[in-house]
Amino acid sequence: MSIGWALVGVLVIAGLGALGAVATGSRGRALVAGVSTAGVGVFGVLAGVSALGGEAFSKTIPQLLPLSEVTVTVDALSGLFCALIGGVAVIAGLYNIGYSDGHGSRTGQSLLPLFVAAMILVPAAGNVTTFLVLWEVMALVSLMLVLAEHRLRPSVRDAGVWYAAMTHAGLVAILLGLVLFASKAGGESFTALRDADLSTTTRSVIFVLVFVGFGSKAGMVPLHVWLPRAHPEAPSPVSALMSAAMVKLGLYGVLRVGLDLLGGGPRWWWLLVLVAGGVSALFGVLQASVAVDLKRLLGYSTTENMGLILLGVGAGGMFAADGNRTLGSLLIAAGLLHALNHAGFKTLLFLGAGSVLRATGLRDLDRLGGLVSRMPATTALFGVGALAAAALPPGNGFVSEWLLLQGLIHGLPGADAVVAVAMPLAVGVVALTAGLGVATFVKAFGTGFLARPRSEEAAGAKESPRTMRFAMLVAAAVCAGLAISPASLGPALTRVLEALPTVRDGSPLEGGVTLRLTGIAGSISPVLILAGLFVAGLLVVVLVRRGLPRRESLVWGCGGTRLDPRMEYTATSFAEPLTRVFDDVLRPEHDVDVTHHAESQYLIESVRYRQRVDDRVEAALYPPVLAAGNKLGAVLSRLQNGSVHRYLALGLGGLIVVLVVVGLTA
Amino acid sequence: MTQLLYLICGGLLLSSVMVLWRRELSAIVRLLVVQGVLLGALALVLAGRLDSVELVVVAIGVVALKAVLVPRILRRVLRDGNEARETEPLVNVTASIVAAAFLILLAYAASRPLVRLSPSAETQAVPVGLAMVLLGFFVLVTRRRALSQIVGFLLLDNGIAATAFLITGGVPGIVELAVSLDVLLVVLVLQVLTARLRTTFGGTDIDELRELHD
Amino acid sequence: MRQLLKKIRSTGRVAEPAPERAGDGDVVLRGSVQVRHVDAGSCNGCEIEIGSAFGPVYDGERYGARLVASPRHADVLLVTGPVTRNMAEPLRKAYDATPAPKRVVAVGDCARDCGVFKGGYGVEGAVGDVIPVDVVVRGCPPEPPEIIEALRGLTGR
Amino acid sequence: MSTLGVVVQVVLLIVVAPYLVGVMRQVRARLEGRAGAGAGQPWRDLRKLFRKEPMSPAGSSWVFVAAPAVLVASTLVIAAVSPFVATVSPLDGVADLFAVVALLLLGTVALALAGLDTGTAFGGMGASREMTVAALAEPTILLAGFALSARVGSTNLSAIVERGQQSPGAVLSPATLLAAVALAVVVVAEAGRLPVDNPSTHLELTMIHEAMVLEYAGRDLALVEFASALRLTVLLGLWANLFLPWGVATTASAPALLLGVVAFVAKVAVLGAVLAAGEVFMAKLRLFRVPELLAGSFLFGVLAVSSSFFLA
Repeated sequence: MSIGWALVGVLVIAGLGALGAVATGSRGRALVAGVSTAGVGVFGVLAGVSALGGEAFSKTIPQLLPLSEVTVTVDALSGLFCALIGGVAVIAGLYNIGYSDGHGSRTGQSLLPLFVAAMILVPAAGNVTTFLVLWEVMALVSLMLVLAEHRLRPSVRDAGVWYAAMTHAGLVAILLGLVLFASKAGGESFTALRDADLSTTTRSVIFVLVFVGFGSKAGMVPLHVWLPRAHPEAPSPVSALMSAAMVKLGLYGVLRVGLDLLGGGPRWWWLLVLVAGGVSALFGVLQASVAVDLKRLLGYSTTENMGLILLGVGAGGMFAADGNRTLGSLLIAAGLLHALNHAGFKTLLFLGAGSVLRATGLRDLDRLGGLVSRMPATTALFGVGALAAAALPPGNGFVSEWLLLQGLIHGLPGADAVVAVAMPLAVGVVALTAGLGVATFVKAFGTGFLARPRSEEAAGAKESPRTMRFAMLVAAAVCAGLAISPASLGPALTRVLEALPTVRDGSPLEGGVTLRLTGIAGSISPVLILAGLFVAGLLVVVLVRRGLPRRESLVWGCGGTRLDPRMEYTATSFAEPLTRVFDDVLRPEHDVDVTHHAESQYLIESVRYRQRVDDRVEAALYPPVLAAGNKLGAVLSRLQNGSVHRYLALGLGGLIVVLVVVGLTA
Repeated sequence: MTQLLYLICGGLLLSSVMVLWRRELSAIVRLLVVQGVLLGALALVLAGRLDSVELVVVAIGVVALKAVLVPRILRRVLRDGNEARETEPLVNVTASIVAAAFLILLAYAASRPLVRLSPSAETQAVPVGLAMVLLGFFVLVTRRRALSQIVGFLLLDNGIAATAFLITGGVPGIVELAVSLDVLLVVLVLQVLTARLRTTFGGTDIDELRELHD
Repeated sequence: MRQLLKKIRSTGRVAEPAPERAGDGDVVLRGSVQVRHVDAGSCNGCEIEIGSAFGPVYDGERYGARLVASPRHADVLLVTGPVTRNMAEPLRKAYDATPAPKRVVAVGDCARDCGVFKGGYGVEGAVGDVIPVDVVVRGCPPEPPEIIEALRGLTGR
Repeated sequence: MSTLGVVVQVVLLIVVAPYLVGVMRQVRARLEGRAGAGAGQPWRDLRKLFRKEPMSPAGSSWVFVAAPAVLVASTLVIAAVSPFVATVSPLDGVADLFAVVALLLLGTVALALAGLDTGTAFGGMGASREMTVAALAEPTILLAGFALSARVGSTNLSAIVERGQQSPGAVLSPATLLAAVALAVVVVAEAGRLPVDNPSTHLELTMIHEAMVLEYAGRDLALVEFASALRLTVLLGLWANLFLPWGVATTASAPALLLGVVAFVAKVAVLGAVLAAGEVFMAKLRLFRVPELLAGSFLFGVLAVSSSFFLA
């Protein structure tokens, strides 16, 4: 099918699905919304796959928007992101059928297909106006989806305000950057931007503005504050869509504008990206490793993974700027592969967290546990996702982190001092991130699903309906496919890199069973690792099967009374050593309340211990900004006194100023 | 000979980092002794390489001052005071060591132009001296006890001396330089003695000196 | 460090030569016995002897016996003292927590028949009244060689 | 023939691993003035444990049952692919330094999950501590690997070992020496030896590795103990061959393999004895000083990388 028809399919099904969801009653609504979302996703995947297969598409529809035309251009880079978003949407749509069954709100359900359609179309945009309009549509629809459950929990509103503010601040930065770009280039189509001849200063200003904007969408520190709030509060299919798909559009923007439209640029741009990525990765994983809210943990893990991706892209851009295309293309390919892998496992994990939330009403790891016997399928599938997210073999996250490390390590020979300082630190950051990531997901899986339940809600959990399990199974299968055969993505990644003129350099990786890098020595075989583990495991099981049968016995409690579930290690206690090690960075707040007996102050009635780990970046940076905003608001509010004449006068004044400026500059 | 030079420089760097890792002030003083001896050995090796008798004299002076005299004074201060450990540095030890890694990288990167200017065995080792200076500063900034402050100064001074040895080699001015720096040092040691007066504050936590401001 | 080295050199080997072993041992565990010690209400006399049985002089470890931290890891429960009311249930639990094949060694006269505590109001009974006992070591307290002899009977070394 | 090399290597490691633990205990016993149980004692322990009944605590799941098998399997894969006896292996694509590190971590994770799955406070405590140490050791391993591979241009273990054999002088370069120190600290931490963890402690509150396995019994425990012996052997063997690459067979001929076997056994035995003797002089570090030790090794890793660049 051609890309054009697939995109039409996206729009048509999204429209029909939205109307259908509005029209149906609460019983069938989730089904309609879910199926149409999945349908939109299927068409997105189709469009993306044909673009990755080498097909190109470009179409201009004049006068669809006021003062501008709509241009749709799909190349391999767009195709990758269309396919990624489409894939996530198929799974999230299927999941939604069971998840929102009977209680999905009309707005929330009808907007779901529209959200997906907007996301799929953003990378297909071919000029500035189209891009910005679609970007804004996506932002608004996602905002409404975040707010879908605001009647149930007041915290949703807070998250919504943060998300709205941050996403629009980001939009302003992108808007400024792209409008400046278009005005200097003398045309707003991407082709015109690509051919524009701009001064380095202008280009740098554009890049920094755009990077800030896209960075906030990608959840980059310090613009990440919306992410750990909005992702937990949104309904789980929406969380999955936002965390696995939407944040990737920030990456798309950086690649499209930085490497394609601006055509590379000086080295410090990419050093900036690298540093921002490294800081985000470390900060994200540190917060995730001490988080006790399962969905918040996953949100911070998104910041971490986007950080790793940006670190790869930054290092790749840096090498490309130095003229080392082999490493440049390898590192950017590593970033893209990690983006795909992250989309796979993060979808799975958010859906798993959604199933837990639906079954128990809990996101608090400290109160979960024991789900392995109550929700065996969900537990196993979440385990697959956690393995991938921890970047351990045979999960899919391992391969892309391996690629990233290979790229970083091979940068040293022939490097100058900047690279020689940056690369070891980058390797250290990636390694610490990987190590803490493992601890994070051992905590999430071990305290959330294993052992005995720590609360009545967890004890009463029931396995999720079949459609939800099926959707998660699909996600797990995608992860497994990516894990086993990353080399098969080689041709597609090569085509994507061809869309980026400054890093274009043949195919970065090849091979079948063994993944080999081109240009530098390095090979790995995920299949052989998996097979080796399987054979060795089988050998062990067969060899030791003889002997006495297994016996179940009470947990050894040193002979004392039966161990209470309250004596189990919780997520907080699991993370305690890490909290202590990194207390200079995390600054946890401890609260110990000791209640004494009324009769004697020497006898203690109860001890209460609370620990809170707040986001320190947020606490340090945002209150001053908010305070300044409040002050400004207070000043501006003096302008409004309700008098119509005052408003008219302001309007007149504004008009005069604009005219004067136009008159002076023309 | 070159290997020996590198070995000594490695030892200097290692002992500087160990100052960050150890908490017992007596162990830190012992490390300073080691450093003094290594610095003397450095001067001696350079004397051998450059056939300079003056450097031999300097070496003897350095060992006498840095490995014998100053540590003795420090030990006396330690014995009279009641603080045997650097209990709570402003930056914890783990972070200090990671910061040290960064500072050393910085020293290497920053002194690259210098190394490229005249790539000899001595200049190759200059980053070590610079790193010691940075680490000394770091100790000054992050440690609370008055004695740790002196240790920081000494580290700084050792770093300057090492750099001077490595860069200027056999220039006679080195003697002057070394002496002048050590005069500074003696002044600082006297400051330690006055620090005992500050026991009126109940300790030598120099953050307490802020109170004098009011 | 130098001091310690000097001491190691001057001390040399303090373990006494292994005495001849009398009779054949239990063949189930063959050469390796992990021991979990349970104090079921002892006066701590036996504990001191057990401690020195695994000290350098008698060195119980050379016969393949080793003290472990959990009954799950153990083959042998080394029980001392008359079983008090409070310790009867924990002792049963410890026995249950030990994987089969397992052996119980009752160490000391109290463990055998409650000794001087017989009839005490807090005493539940001898070890044999609570869990099945395989080997009894007599004495109040038994000397380390006797304890080791019992363990050697189990390790067969 | 190269397949024979792999088989020889795996069988050798399986046989040698418990003996290595035995030798280390024996060295320690002698230094403490005891007679010791003999180097074969760990094998006797294992033989007995394999015949005992396995037990599952109530409320635990398949994770608890599967973890020992995963632990052993992941270590066996490392034993098969890394260049211990010979650098020629049909599994060349897996013999990557990062893959080996990740497989080690996989085993650690399996055991940590099992520790959490028991639902006891000690199991959780051990898991939490083990993961903290593993997470903090990770940067050092990768940086030291970076320093080693920078010289060779590849992270393939066989390539690093072969390069080491070709240019013996490079083994004494500052980068390699610093990397050796950094990795030695990490090997001690990962193998759970003093001063990071005390393998023979009976006091639960000081345990790291032992606390996770307190609930295992019978053949499960046998697998766990065997795996920890195998991991120790693998770690010491890797360290030995990365920094002292002599004797490793580069062809799959029988004499070369024989020499490789002898060299490997000798190297590992000596390293084990040195480690055990060193432990006599050491006390366990407080848990919260372990990060300082690991930060120190991280520093060495950074220095190794920068000296491989700046002093090149």
